Amino acid sequence: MDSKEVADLIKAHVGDVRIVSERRLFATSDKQRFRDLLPALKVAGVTHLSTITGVDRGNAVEVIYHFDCQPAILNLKISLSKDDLKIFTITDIFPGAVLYERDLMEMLGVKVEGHPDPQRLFLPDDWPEGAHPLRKEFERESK
Amino acid sequence: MGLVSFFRRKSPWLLHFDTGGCNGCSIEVVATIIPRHDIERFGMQVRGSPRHADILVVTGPITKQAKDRIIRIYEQMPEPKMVVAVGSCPASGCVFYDCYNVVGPLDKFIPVNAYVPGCPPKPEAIIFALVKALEKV
Amino acid sequence: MPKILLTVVKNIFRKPFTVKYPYVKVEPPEGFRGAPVIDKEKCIRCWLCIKACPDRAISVNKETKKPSIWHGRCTFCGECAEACPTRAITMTKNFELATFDIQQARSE
Amino acid sequence: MTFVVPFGPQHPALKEPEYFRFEVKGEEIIDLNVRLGYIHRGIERALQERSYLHNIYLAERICGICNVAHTTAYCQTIEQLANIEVPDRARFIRTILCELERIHSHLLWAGVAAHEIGFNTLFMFFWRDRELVLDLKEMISGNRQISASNTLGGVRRDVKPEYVPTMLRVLNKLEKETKYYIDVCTSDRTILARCMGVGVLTKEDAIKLCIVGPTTRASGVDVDIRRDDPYAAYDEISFKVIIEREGDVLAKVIVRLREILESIRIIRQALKALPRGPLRTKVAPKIEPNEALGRIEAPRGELLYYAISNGTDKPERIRVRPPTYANIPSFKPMFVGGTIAEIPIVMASIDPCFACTDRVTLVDSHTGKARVVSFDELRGRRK
Repeated sequence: MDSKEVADLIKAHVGDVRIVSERRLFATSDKQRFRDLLPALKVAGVTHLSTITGVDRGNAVEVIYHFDCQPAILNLKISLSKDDLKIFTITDIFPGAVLYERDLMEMLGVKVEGHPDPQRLFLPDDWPEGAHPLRKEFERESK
Repeated sequence: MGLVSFFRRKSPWLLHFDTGGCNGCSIEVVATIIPRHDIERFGMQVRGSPRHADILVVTGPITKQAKDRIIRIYEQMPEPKMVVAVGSCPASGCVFYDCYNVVGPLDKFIPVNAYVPGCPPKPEAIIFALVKALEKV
Repeated sequence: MPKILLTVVKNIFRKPFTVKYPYVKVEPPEGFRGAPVIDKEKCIRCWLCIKACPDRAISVNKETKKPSIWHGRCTFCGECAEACPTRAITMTKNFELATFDIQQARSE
Repeated sequence: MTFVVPFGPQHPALKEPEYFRFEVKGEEIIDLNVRLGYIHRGIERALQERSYLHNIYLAERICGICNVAHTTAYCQTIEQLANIEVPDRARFIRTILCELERIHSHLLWAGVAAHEIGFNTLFMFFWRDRELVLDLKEMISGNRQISASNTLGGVRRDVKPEYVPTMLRVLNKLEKETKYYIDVCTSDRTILARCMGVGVLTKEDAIKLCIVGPTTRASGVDVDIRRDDPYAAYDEISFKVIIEREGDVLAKVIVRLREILESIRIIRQALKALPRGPLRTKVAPKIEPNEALGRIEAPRGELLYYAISNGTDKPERIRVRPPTYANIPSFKPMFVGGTIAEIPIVMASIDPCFACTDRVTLVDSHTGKARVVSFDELRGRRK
């Protein structure tokens, strides 16, 4: 699918779609509509989740899902406010997301609900609770 | 030169441990055993166990997770032992000097006998360092 | 017979592949990025090299006001040599930098 | 009754410190747990704190084996971010360097795999030929491993015309040797006995778990970023995507060896079509707010960079997803049901590169039984 077809496919579920080139597609959605979109993507033949990125944007954390739609790449952005850092797991639909969601939990402190393996297995053994290295407020201890 | 140190110089065995490097130096350390460089000419061998090793070859900056392990491995090696730090990373942290999980340099934790600057150094440079370090035995 | 045995036998009669280093010197190819050297005469103290260095290996000696490159931090990338407007820094072919004291390993 | 076999972090097989924990019943593996993080340095955080230009050297040291892949992906992403066109000659030189790296990486891997099955002669052969590729890399870029060739807006070093005859001569020799190795690997009884039918990853599992690179191509999945999402000069070069169906270790060996032959073809074409022109364009140090995604086919699979800029000379966020990170879930279907003796070769079969993977994450386990490595376990390993 090129960008146009993917855009048509997901129009019903996302807020805004920005087509950069025929292979790059940036879209924004919210938690609920995103959940409904996933089965539609799967039915359309999108099976590869490239990765999940978390970005600290000050008062919100953006979670970006990168779906490989062959040849287009869909970058789906979901903004979570820092008061409510929760998102549903997508591992039931895309099992390859297990590691990326864990990465998200550890690096940015986003809580992934329904994750099959949500244990905190973070950084060194003695890493302090509640410190997330990719958060803006993370202070590096002096060496 | 005593008899003991003569034999000690004739067949030092190496133990390689990567404490968080990028693999560049590790591969060059392995490259010293292949036909092109063949450090068995000097009686050296890369071994898998610290109990058999005389020289500990360390590559990479020291990460928090690897710090305890490298100290432990050093303690397990029999006396006399030498430590050779390969690459710029164990010497100072190289490009990782300000990363949050890097606690290096190596000489903060264990004594280092010789350094091989380079990023990564050529296998010849590693051989040069090993030969130079052995002269000190 | 396994095919690879034939090659093993052939290799017995071949010239050795091993480089005789350190008994015979090895010459790196043209453009090898070895130890950088600083030509003090040419240095105009613009400190562009310090800005270009990706890992802060270049420092300035407070007394002599000359730059020095610490090999313990250097990545041997050659950015400083490229940034220098007077070509005071050059990358040499010298790779035998092994030392017992890393603090002294500097290009000055 | 089940036993736990700890494996690592200091172990003779892989040169990287990683800790694996196998639960075994008799000889059979019933579960495994992977613990990463010995090489976790915190690079993604450091990437945000340095300027775009200095980041090249940090990205290069995410992995020393696939450093050209990392810098190519990084530079491409930043070039997209800043809307810069790279000169044609630079695109071709990037292609040549990427393919040289692929050859050296695959030969390295093949050597390690031969070592894991106890075939040290073959290990020596592979690594001997790898030296030839490293010599070419040293000639072009000035260092055997880390090339420092890519930069924002192009490349720093030229492939001079006087290099071409040497390169062609070495490539001819490599082609001959690789064909011979393929012959050996498909006919030698030792290799067949150790690799055939071992560590099978089915096509369904490979697709389901989002596996990338040669690991998935050996299971019959037809993906290759070089063809699907062309970068550098790959859209002007013809090559085949190598696919095997079996999904076992032998298929992974064959895929990688045949990819070397394709790489040789690509380099020959690129050398022939090398256009004249400048090597690099200027890039302003500050980049307007934007987002971009770049991905390339690294020797181990899809390597993805995602960057967000914020108008300053430092990026807001750079995400790196190296191929081994995506391939780790494949351990479970490959190991479970196998025997202990298969551990080293199956582990090596995805060509794990933990230096890449650990740049940000520490964990990993498919089953979720979190355990901390104790020194007692480590001592137990090193008896």
